Amino acid sequence: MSQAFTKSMARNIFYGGSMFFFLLLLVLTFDTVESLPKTDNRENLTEQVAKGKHVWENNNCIGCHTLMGEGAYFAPELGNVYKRMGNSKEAIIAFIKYRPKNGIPGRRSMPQFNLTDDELDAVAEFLKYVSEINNQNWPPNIQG
Amino acid sequence: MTKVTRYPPGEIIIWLFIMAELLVFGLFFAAYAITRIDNIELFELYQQNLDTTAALYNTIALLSSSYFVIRSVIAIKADEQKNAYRWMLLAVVMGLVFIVIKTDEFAHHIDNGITLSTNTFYMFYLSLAFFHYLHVILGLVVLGVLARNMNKGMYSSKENSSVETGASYWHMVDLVWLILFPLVYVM
Amino acid sequence: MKYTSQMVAKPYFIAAIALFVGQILFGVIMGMQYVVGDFLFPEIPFNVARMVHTNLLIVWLLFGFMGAAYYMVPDEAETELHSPLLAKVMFWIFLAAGVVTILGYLLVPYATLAEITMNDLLPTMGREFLEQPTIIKIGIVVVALAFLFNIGMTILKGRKTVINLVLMIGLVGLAVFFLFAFYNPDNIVLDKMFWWFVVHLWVEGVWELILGSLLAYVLIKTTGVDREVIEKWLYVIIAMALITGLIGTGHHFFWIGTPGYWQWWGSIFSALEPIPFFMMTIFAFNMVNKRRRQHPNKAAVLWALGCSVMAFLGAGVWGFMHTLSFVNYYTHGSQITAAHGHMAFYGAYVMIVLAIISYAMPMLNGRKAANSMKAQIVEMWSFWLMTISMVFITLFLTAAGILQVYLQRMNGDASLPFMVVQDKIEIFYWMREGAGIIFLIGLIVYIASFFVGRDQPEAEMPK
Amino acid sequence: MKIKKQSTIVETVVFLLLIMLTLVTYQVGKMGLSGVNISLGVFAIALFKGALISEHFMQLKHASGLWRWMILIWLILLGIVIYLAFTA
Repeated sequence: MSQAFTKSMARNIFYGGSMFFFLLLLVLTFDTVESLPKTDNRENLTEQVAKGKHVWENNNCIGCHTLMGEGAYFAPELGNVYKRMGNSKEAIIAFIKYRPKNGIPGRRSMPQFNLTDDELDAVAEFLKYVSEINNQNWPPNIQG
Repeated sequence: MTKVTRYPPGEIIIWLFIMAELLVFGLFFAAYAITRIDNIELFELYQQNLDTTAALYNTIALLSSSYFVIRSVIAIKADEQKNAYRWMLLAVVMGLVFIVIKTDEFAHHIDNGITLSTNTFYMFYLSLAFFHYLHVILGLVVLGVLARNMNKGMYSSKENSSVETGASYWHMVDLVWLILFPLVYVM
Repeated sequence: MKYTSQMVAKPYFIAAIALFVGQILFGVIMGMQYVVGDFLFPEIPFNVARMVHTNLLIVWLLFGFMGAAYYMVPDEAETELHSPLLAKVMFWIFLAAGVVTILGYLLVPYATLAEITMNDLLPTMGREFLEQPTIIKIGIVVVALAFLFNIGMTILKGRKTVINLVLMIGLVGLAVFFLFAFYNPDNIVLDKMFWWFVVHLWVEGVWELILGSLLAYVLIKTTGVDREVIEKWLYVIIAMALITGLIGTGHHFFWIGTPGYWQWWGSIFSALEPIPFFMMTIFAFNMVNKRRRQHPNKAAVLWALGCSVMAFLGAGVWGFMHTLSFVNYYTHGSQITAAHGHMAFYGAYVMIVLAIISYAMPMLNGRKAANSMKAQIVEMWSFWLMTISMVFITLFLTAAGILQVYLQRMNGDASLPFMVVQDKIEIFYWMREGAGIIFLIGLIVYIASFFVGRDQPEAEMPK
Repeated sequence: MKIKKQSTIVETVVFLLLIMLTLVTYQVGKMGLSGVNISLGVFAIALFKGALISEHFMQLKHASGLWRWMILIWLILLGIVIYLAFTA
């Protein structure tokens, strides 16, 4: 059989193939970054939203919740929580603000983070902003 | 009588890759056709914006290129190294013709502000055409290396497995285009 | 063991196993919090436990990779390590950074940790798996660079084998893609998108190169199959891994605000991602069947074979199950994702590190090739305990996930809220916790295997 | 077992046939003919061209068993999918 498949052939396929698909990934990434303004709701990305994202990060919210489906699966999805709470920033703020310090006996409870009023507003503003990102209509329904 | 398995030409691994590639393209074609069911008007409308004549030239370019590759393979098997080299060069030239025409088409789309996100039809058309375009470039690199090696006299009637391997891949690139052309431009 | 500098691998392996224990302990705690919501609240809230669980996993796997590299690279390159001292220094720096980080998570609130590490100067914290303070991230880069330098110099001055080369490409890729961890724009869509350049291009990209390289090394050593054959397989497997995995990144770009075309690109290419794992299974079994000699270290062979199978099941089959965009629309971010994550990490990366530890440890402890039969039998018991309980963890989480998806996502207007659904699927979380405890027992048995039969002679080559 | 040599004449004829069929496809497109039957006809031509490539250019007619059929099967499956999608 003449089909002696050589190691150098295999090596060429590895280098050629990976370069090929890496370039393709770069091209697609470039296109995506170019077209993001259409979907990522950046016209509403205010100072307060940016601040809210830092509050979100500095309290490790992603350690329990998902945001657009990514994160931990211990607590509800928050990408659409603004809509779930009846398009109300106040409802979000009140929920975070009045978490009992020692939890709820036997049940999961969100910790009391002692956020300032400004931080509360910022994180609510951030969640409102996220809920208005066009993410291909995910989640399937309001329950997230 | 013992049954002898006759393998396709070239290295066997390339056929596994060809099948993998065809699987990907096949899935893309199927996705195109299935999405078209719910968007027939959209697809037919934007299809008319495509340059069918350019696609015709491209089909002829790729077909000739494939044909020249075959002539090159036949020549090398007859130990006509010089001829094999010339045919291979011609094949590369025809491949470059394809690249030039296709690049021009893409440039027109970019000028008109058309991207993957313009609409579903363009998403498929650009994805398919660009993915295929990259394959043509890769195939041309392979053919170029083969031509260079032929010029150095590295192949002969006994030693031509690499040539057949590269040729098989190139025919696959051609084959995909033969499906893509009618499906996306004409139908 | 041919080169004395290979000895630096030993502390890396010991640290890896110690941190592995910590990871599992916190896993069991989280499993408990899933069913008894106020367990250890508010001292260790779930998010802290999870951070510790996932960060320990990453850190101990990195310890394992580094130890494996320090053991394997000199052996393959047929030369002493460039600088054993640098390796030892980096070990203590990395360990200290790891321990400080974990203690930071546990002892102060996360927001305070962000404040004292001055996260505001270059905010990188608070993103899944990248929770480490920025200063620690910089430390990781420094350690990685020193490590790459050490390994790279060793490879350069010695014999250049494909296995070493592939490992090096994988490790360089690991370091390069980690740099995306420092990019954290205010735009959440961009943030999420490039976050995957770390996470996806690690576990479904360059880590597979490391996995392939280590697996090939263990197989060469234990089966005696011709190097040419093994290296050829290795090239083809990692080629398929990158060819499918690079564009496969798209399966994370379905629902995060990125354009719709990713649903096609992502679905098609990630649907092919099981191929390299399938090839790896075929490869491992083929090589063991074609073995030219019987290696006395049966446990190492078992880990290697188990790794190839479990990686295929966890990464390949469980990944494929929910990778197509129309399925993922319903399963995204559910317990099905968790099920896949558990089995894939265990099968692909935990088991390969344990395989290389199993292969190398006897030599590092002064044996010729293998532990005593008694120790090996205990180790193989731990293999089955951990592997089978991981299968059950995965199955229970999958069951929970299917119910969750059905009740919460697919019931139209009658779909139930998240917490209501969580209560309804509690039974599966209890069973998962049970399986998790058996996993912990398996891990204890594993550690015990290092201490039993030390005074007994080495296992013999079977006739 | 000696495999018959690739013949220059046969390959040239196949090549010219492929060009002709391509021109036909193009002409159909230019004439603005539409309708499901036209589309399916055009695609049938494309599949036939694919088969020519597989059998002649790729030399699979000399291969045995599944090796010979791998691309033909791909073409047939594709044909079925396209047929179903265009007549749906």
